[in-house]
Amino acid sequence: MSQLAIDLPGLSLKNPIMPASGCFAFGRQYSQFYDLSKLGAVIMKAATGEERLGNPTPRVTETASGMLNAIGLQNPGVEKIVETEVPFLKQFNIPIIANVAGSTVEEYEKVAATFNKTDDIAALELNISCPNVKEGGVQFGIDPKMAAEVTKVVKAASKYPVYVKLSPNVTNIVEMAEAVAAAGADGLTMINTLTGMQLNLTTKRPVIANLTGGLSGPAIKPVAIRMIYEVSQHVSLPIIGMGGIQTAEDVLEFLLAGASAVAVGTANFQDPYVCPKIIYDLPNVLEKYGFSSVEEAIGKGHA
Amino acid sequence: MSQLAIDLPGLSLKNPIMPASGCFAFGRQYSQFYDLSKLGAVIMKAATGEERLGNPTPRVTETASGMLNAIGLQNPGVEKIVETEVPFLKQFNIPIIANVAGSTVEEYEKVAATFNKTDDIAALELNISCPNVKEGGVQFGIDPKMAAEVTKVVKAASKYPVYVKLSPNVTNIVEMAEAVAAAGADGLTMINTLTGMQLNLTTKRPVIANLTGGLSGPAIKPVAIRMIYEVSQHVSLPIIGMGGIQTAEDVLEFLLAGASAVAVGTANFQDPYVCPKIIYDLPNVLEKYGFSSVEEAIGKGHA
Amino acid sequence: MQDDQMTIVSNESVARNTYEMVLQSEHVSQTAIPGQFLHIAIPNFTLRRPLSIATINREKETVTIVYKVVGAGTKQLSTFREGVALNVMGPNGNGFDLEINEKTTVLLIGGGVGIPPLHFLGKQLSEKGVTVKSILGFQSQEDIFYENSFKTFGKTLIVTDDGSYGKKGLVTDVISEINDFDTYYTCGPLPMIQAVTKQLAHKEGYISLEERMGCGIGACYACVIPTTIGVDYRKICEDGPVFAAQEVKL
Amino acid sequence: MQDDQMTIVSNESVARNTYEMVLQSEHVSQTAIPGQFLHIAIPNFTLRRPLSIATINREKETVTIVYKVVGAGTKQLSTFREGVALNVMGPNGNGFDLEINEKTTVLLIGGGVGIPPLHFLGKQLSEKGVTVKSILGFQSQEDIFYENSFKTFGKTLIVTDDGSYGKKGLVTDVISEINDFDTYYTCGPLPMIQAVTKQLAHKEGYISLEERMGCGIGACYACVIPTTIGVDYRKICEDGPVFAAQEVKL
Ligand SMILES: Cc1cc2nc3c(=O)[nH]c(=O)nc-3n(C[C@H](O)[C@H](O)[C@H](O)COP(=O)(O)OP(=O)(O)OC[C@H]3O[C@@H](n4cnc5c(N)ncnc54)[C@H](O)[C@@H]3O)c2cc1C
Ligand SMILES: Cc1cc2nc3c(=O)[nH]c(=O)nc-3n(C[C@H](O)[C@H](O)[C@H](O)COP(=O)(O)OP(=O)(O)OC[C@H]3O[C@@H](n4cnc5c(N)ncnc54)[C@H](O)[C@@H]3O)c2cc1C
Ligand SMILES: Cc1cc2nc3c(=O)[nH]c(=O)nc-3n(C[C@H](O)[C@H](O)[C@H](O)COP(=O)(O)O)c2cc1C
Ligand SMILES: Cc1cc2nc3c(=O)[nH]c(=O)nc-3n(C[C@H](O)[C@H](O)[C@H](O)COP(=O)(O)O)c2cc1C
Ligand code: FES
Ligand code: FES
Repeated sequence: MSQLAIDLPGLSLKNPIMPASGCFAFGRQYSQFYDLSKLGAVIMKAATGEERLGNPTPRVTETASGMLNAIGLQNPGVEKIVETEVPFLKQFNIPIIANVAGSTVEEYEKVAATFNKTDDIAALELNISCPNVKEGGVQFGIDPKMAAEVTKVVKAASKYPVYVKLSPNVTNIVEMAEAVAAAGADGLTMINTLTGMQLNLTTKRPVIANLTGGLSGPAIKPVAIRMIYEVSQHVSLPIIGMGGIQTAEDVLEFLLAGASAVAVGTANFQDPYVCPKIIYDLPNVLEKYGFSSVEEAIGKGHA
Repeated sequence: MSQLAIDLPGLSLKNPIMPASGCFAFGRQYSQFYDLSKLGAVIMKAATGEERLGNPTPRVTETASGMLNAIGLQNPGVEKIVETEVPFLKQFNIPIIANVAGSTVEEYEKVAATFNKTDDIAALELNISCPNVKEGGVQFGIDPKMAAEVTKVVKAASKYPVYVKLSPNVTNIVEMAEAVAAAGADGLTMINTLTGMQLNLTTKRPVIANLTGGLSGPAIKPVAIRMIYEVSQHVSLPIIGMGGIQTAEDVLEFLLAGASAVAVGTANFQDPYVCPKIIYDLPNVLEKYGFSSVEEAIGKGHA
Repeated sequence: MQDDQMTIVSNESVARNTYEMVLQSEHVSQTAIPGQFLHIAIPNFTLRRPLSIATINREKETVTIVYKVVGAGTKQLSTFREGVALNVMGPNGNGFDLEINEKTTVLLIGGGVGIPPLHFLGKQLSEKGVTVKSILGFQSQEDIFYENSFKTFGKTLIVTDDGSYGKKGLVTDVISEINDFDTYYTCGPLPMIQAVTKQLAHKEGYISLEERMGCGIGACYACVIPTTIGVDYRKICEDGPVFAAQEVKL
Repeated sequence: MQDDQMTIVSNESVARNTYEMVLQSEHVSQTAIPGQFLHIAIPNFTLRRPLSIATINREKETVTIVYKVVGAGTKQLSTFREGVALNVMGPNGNGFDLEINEKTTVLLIGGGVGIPPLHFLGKQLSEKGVTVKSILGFQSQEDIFYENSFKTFGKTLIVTDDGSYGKKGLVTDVISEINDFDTYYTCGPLPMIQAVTKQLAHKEGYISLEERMGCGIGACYACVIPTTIGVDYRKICEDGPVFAAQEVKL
């Protein structure tokens, strides 16, 4: 196996770098900047049962070394994604991961089942952790029983491996991971955003129309590293890590913590070329710190 | 009442600015830089039943717009604090808040009772949220029943008003606040640090000897604002807010979110004069945004 | 659209808290159309800042922006001197439709730092031979920039909030003084755009909008605005920032 | 100890990845003693960087530091040019005890960027008439700095890890070449200090230590080290960074 390649359930990755869900839409915009076939994989924007128009604006704001967002799962609906977005991404010949969202167990099930219609995706990312929608969504991400329930249903409905995306807004992340592992998850992705708020001193109201938003970017990296480190000590599922990654050094930190691959979100907004740059730099960084492959570095930060 | 003054249980503050526990020791060092009588109040470093030597080093590291610390409650013990530190701070004629820590309910009780020996402090800050000690400490901060229990015991043992310091590492901060409110807390202080980790790529081990540390600084401000906003909507206790405050504008954001006063931690390390600077700037900032007093701004950010 | 290092040629104050920055860019200077914007990365800030193109110089291969210092990012931007290289994406967005008959008369209505994209538009249209008239609104005399440049395009009325220069009042107060125009283009604070589009509801018009942005290229859904017809939306960064006056819900 | 804006007088490379920075400071230049350090705030970094004082100039009212680029903070520091003002706290820490009889012979043993505080010490002791001998260890020839300066204090041996200059080996390999000294002072990487204090356990010696710091003034308990006797500790920033060789557990 090559230095950067890594095999995970359903995902044969030529490198461990993929854009994070919601930060890359369905790839069209970034394909103006570089050939997406360079990526290890791509995670699509969340899909719901029907089209959603999301939250009112403002939906984003800047914070110290981070940002808040409350997009509210805006997307054209799963049918349209299967019809028009998956075929577009297919041309790049990289594994496509579909991010599955919903307000009810039934909606999650429907979305997962609809993705069975295409053979062109590689896995599902079960988004039980979106903090920015009023009904459902976040509940599934903070209650281990509900998380297990929705995982079970989606596993049963889907022909694809299921990676469950964990919310960091919980007291006990290991308990959440164990619950979805027991319910049949094939892997984990973590972390989603931390719930935060910013107030506008002039208007005296929250900047984000939804009031709260999800905090992402380098500010949350220490929380992501801690949670991945803890979870990987208790659960044997592979982890796709994310939260503040900007450089190949950051990627190595996630690998050492226990991730097997990583996703890059907010950093795409700062530098549209960030993913190919990281892929380019990673071999040197691995070598510099004495690793001959990605595989070799996974979990090596455990004391 | 003057523009900056604010009255809270046990605390008659001439301004709402105080150094946060653990970032100011017992004031001696910062008294080399300015006259501590300028401060609204001072919160002392955590006190435990006996002297503690804390965790091995390294105990701190830098993160994006923040830092991690795992001091481990090093302190000379409550007796010595009452004998030598309280008398030193007394000369500045500002309310002294004692931060009370422990591993068991009995230890918390003992520390609280020992502070009854002096008449020179103004309130207790019950630290149920220190993430950096192995036994106890953090458990009290994440379980509402245990939090209520220790609050009740400390309230019964102490002649002083008790402010309970909440941990942000919980799924439901409102539930925690409600539990300690029901148990008799006189106020809340929030937030303590978010648990995080950083790995050293060269040593391939966590940088912090304790493995995890508490994340503080501007990185966590959006989480602090969100939690204070949420808690102040459900609990009527006064809140002393903290988490990433660096400027008078930040202070106003905390007031709008629902805090009645604030504590400044990490920013002291960047600028030893930060507290007097904020106190100096605050009147102009209040005026700029249309407030005639601190009191008037409290909770005004609620939509 | 590309993302490049662009070197600052100059960065100077042109009005109160308002700066004009000239950047070296072959790509933008050759391809940009009026209404498009640059998406500028400022070191140590998470998000890029969207700033409209105020003019381009094809020969010198430069692009000019005019920005007001309103927060930490624009403040930082104002400190950079000649020779500093910034990471800049552009040209972003759709821009104004320039397929205009040269016999047309257009009215540009700009407020404050909504004026830069109209400056670029006015320049290109007047070069094409289109008759350009302008109404520019500022808070006060000290805030005025590009007055002379607009005057070279054609008749230009200035209004100020405090009456320190030109007429005292809002841009909408003087639209009636310019009765013969076919199409209008407006950019500025949202309340101004709302008032203008309401007052000129019977006219063909185009508006350029602002919204807080993440990616600036259509990938994050941060900057959407609902359409007036149907349950649909537009992304300001990708489908806009220019829209037909009645296309989106203001 | 004060916290002030200090203007950079110069900031130049003196060895591989190693810079000497001279700062204007009346206060530090008049009050600092060898072994003390500056605590330097670097814009956009949370924590200050502790850097030892390498020398002072009372007449010119300057203070000099020598630092190696090892991470993002020191890298940023190396980019600042003459005229830039930094926020600097100092002088911090206790410093070396200078109450030394001038008939004494002292041995300075420094490794890499542990050498700057010994340079300041050697200068003051030699000016006092104390006999100063030095052993300086570097990785390689390219890393050497201040050799000539140390030679003006007295006999100076250089060792390099790779033998590219002076003897090949560690500082401890050549201590035996200097047998007549009363007291030693050492600063450098922890393994070096451990080896030196072990080898010279019978001698009076002083060590200068490093640890990750928060406040740099004794308020946060980040930088403690246990004492050898009793269950006690010292703060490196406030009680140190200089300790008697057997005072703390290395
Ligand atoms: C398409 C477009 C074109 C623009 N053209 C110009 C121009 O030519 N000249 C000019 O002076 N300004 C222009 N603006 C507004 C400009 O982007 C903001 O003034 C600037 O981003 C403020 O940054 P700051 O850090 O100084 O303010 P802060 O308030 O500190 O910024 C905080 C965050 O809010 C965002 N933000 C704040 N105000 C606005 C706003 N009005 N629109 C969008 N995002 C905002 C910032 O980008 C940043 O992410 C334009 C905006 C858009 C969307
Ligand atoms: C009392 C004292 C005196 C010092 N004197 C000198 C000197 O004269 N010349 C010199 O080159 N270096 C000296 N150092 C070491 C210097 O402080 C570090 O090399 C520097 O802080 C690294 O910063 P960075 O951002 O480049 O590295 P990074 O590794 O990116 O720094 C990350 C964090 O770790 C801290 N850190 C990293 N290495 C050290 C270290 N060795 N000691 C303490 N903190 C560290 C940084 O301060 C920062 O908070 C001294 C350290 C101390 C404690
Ligand atoms: C604008 C934006 C939109 C996002 N949308 C989604 C989404 O639709 N589904 C999802 O699972 N995560 C979403 N996320 C979370 C990211 O996928 C990622 O988990 C998080 O941002 C942390 O990574 P980062 O710090 O690299 O951005 C979104 C994040 C951002 C910033
Ligand atoms: C070095 C350090 C030590 C701390 N020690 C304590 C402590 O002893 N007791 C406590 O309740 N909080 C302690 N804290 C938490 C702070 O009081 C504060 O809640 C937190 O740092 C958030 O505020 P900030 O972002 O302004 O630092 C400590 C924080 C730091 C950085
Ligand atoms: S800013 Fe991302 S879609 Fe417009
Ligand atoms: S760095 Fe804070 S006590 Fe030494």
